[in-house]
Amino acid sequence: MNNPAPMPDAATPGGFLLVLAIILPVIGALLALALRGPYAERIALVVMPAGIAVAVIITGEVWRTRTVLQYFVGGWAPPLGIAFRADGLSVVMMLTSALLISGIGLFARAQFPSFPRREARAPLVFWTLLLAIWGALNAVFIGGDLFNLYVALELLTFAAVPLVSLDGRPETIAAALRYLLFALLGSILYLLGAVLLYGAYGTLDIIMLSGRIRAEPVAWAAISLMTAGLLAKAALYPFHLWLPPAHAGAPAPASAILSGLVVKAPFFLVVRLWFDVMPRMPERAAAQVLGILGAAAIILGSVVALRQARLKLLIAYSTVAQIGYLFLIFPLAIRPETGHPWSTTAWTGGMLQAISHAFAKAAMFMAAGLIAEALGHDRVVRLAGVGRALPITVFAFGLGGLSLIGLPPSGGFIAKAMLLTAAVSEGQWWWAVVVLAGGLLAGGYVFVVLARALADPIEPLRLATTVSVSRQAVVLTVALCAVLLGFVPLRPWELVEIGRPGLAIMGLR
Amino acid sequence: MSLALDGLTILAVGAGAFFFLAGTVGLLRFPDALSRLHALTKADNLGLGLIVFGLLFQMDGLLSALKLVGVWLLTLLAGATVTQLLARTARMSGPHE
Amino acid sequence: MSAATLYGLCSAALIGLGLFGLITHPQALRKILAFNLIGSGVFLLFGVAARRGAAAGFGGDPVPQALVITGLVVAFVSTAVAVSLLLRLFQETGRTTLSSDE
Amino acid sequence: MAFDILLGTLVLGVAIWTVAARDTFAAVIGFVAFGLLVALVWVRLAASDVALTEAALGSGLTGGLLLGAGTRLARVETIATEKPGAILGLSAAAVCALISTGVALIVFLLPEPAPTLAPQVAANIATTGLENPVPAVLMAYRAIDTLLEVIVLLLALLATWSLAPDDLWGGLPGHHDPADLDGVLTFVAQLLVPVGVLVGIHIFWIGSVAPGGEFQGATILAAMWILLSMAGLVDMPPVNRRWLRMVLVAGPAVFFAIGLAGFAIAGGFLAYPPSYAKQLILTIEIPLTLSIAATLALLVAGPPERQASG
Repeated sequence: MNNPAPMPDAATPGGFLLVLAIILPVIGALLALALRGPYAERIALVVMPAGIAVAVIITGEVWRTRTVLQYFVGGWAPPLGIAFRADGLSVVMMLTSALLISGIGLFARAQFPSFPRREARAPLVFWTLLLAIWGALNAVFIGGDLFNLYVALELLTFAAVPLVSLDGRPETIAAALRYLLFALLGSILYLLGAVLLYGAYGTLDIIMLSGRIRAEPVAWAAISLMTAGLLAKAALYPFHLWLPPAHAGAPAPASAILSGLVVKAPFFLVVRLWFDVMPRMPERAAAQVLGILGAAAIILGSVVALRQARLKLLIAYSTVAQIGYLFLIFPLAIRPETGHPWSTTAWTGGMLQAISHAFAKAAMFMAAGLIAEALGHDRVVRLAGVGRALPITVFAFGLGGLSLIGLPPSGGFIAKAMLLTAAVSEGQWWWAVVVLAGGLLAGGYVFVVLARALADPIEPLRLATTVSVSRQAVVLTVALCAVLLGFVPLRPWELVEIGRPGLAIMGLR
Repeated sequence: MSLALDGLTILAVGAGAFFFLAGTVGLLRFPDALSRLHALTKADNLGLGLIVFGLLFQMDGLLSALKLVGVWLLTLLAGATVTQLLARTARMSGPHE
Repeated sequence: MSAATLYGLCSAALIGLGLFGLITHPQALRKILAFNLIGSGVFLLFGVAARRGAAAGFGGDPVPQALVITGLVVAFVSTAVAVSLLLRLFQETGRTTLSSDE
Repeated sequence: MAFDILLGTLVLGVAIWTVAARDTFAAVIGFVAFGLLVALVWVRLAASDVALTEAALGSGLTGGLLLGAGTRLARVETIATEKPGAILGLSAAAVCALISTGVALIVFLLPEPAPTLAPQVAANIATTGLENPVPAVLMAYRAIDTLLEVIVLLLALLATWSLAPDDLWGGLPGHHDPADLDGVLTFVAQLLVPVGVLVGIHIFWIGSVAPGGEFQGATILAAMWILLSMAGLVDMPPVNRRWLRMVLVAGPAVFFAIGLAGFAIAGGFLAYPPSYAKQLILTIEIPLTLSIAATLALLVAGPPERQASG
């Protein structure tokens, strides 16, 4: 087990698809900016099916060949050039992004309509940035070069920040500025780590680094700085303060993207760093630290969510908590080859948590957006009667809630069950306690909302506007995706292990 | 020959540096904005001119020498403009300093 | 000690200094300035890595030098967006800090 | 070496001033001086390309931007001096000192001889047709970085524009004072801009053989545009003009087009056939320089603040 992942040393057939995955949305964004006016939305609607097709084909290719898909941009092999690589993890995230962005796009059509002759600010910005975020996410998921990943992260930042202040209220501008400052600090710390690695090992390519890196101070410093920077971007406790105002202040479709997908990108890179850049280095103690921060996020985020008066803030704090679960995979899945047989279970559980939370949270934010539109406010105490007025929406919200709590049938249930299994069988029972407590608290805040929504109103509910059934149907479909993930078999999932044979070999199977 | 040129360079650059020093002291010691600007620009324009003049003897071609003179002229222009703008602002905001 | 190492120490100090400013200054504009100091420190480290890697007739390794140019552009862009947000916030509310939370 | 010690001390001193100054405006001025000194450091580190970028962009354009913001905020900023608590200050100082010390130690621990890609750059530079290695990295080996970075620029511009109120969308950025034809600023703009444009084009053009390139040239061009607009000689265009959007996306569009053509003519995305790589790179760089210059200038100008007349 010297080589963590057998890597093709040349571009693989089909590697060009990886280029398409990035440039298709980016070219779409450019066109939207250039053609002006009503074209932005139409371009997005064309890119969506194409982008899904590319993601599906890449997934099929990776699944069929059971290897990592690789491409050298411009034909220049690392360390001089830049490689794109798609492993099992990448394709799962790409597929999730493609489906979710398309769903959110369909939902947003009513909110950001284009006008035939005139260019309006919010629609142009929203549709352009939706496409840009998609390109940036794909660049993060398949980037093989630490500096190229830095550029991808910045692309993501500048596509995400304007969405927060899209409706221009002063408090959202403050939230956007705070988000930007955190994100910039995160990027610069990440870059600092990257330059230390280059200075010590002479390459920024992830696979080459994994072969050269040794357990020595420079590597430790670099990885710690990069991890800290990424945690600031992922809003892991104690760097979570920027997230709730930003995610709650954005328009609902934007919140759905930010909470569902954008915060997963830095998490994804932490996984890359810890499992791919330094596959043999991580110490149990360091992984425990990440786990502890995750546990703190779960408990604190959930408790604060329980006390929120506004629905969107409640959902945003719940994101803080749900991000915490993702970081439990570090203590549970690190260093599979040193006697960690259950690591593959934790690994699959963590990845399932990432994608099922993406769908569930996006559905809940969109549902909250519809409720706020219909009622003209999103005060939790005044939700009574909305269950009768918008049954589909409230049902979708509840389905999303199942996943957050971890009740069957939902992707969240499978994810949390696997994390529990891994924790108990590893003898690290304390994580199991946290997972269970987090589930109970999530049950609390979801129940508070549902109980209010399903209660009979004291006076007849008057809706500010009517909400079309088709938008509600989109929300329900997204929520059903989270539920459907609950029907994947409760065992390690081969797809997310492609490119990472250590897991499969050393795991239970 | 080259020794004489080097000597000229040292002399001119040294004199230029002295003017810079004098200008900086003026900037720090003079009481109000206008006289500070006065000290600074007079000294710096002359100082930079002397330094450029001194360095001209070290250039190996006409083009490089011209570039050096170009730098001097542009700095003069920029300095004069900025000083003018600063002085105008200082006068408008009154002698509160 | 070589010049490169000297400037490496300088970068280290700049990073700490900028970080300090970023954390402690309540005014957003001062935070933006401090962020630029951190950026300069990090970029100088690239320069140090480049200078140490001087070879093949180049005065420095061109790869990190090129990365710095990209980085400088990104840093400028970040500053520009942050400043626009700040000015807009100021226009709307008269606030120039982020410290007093809503 | 003595000079390096002096320069390093000066850089640190100005940086401390920038952080410690009570007055925000003074801090901004300190930062501009800091940028110029850092440009000198880049020369000492044998990175003239970076020195040019730092002087033009890192100090010049960033400084201008911050000075503008400082002026607008100046009145309030000096009043708003809520001091951070002593505990926060001390613990922040401790953490920052720790990080500085750590990075400083790492600098000493870096391996000797240092790893470098310089020989690989040199071995492959012939196939790019360029002589200056830095643009070879930016436009050939790591062209995708540059391409994505230009997209970052455009997104940032869109981010800035997105802050406009809805009814001002399609309006003009920033303030505009009509030109005072006898004013000194008008005079200097008329005199300097032709020279500056020439210098900008020169810096861009020699990039392939000597220090310079599209980013440095574009920054100078952008500065000239800003100068003209400050002098009131030209106004910024309304943000929804078709020609403006075309200028903005022309650079990345050509970049993408030639990159995609690489699939057909050189066997891959952003690959150039060695026999005419230089021509292709130049074809990308010319519109790219214009797009970058326009984006930078508009970023400084800020979001639309005035209704377009007529």
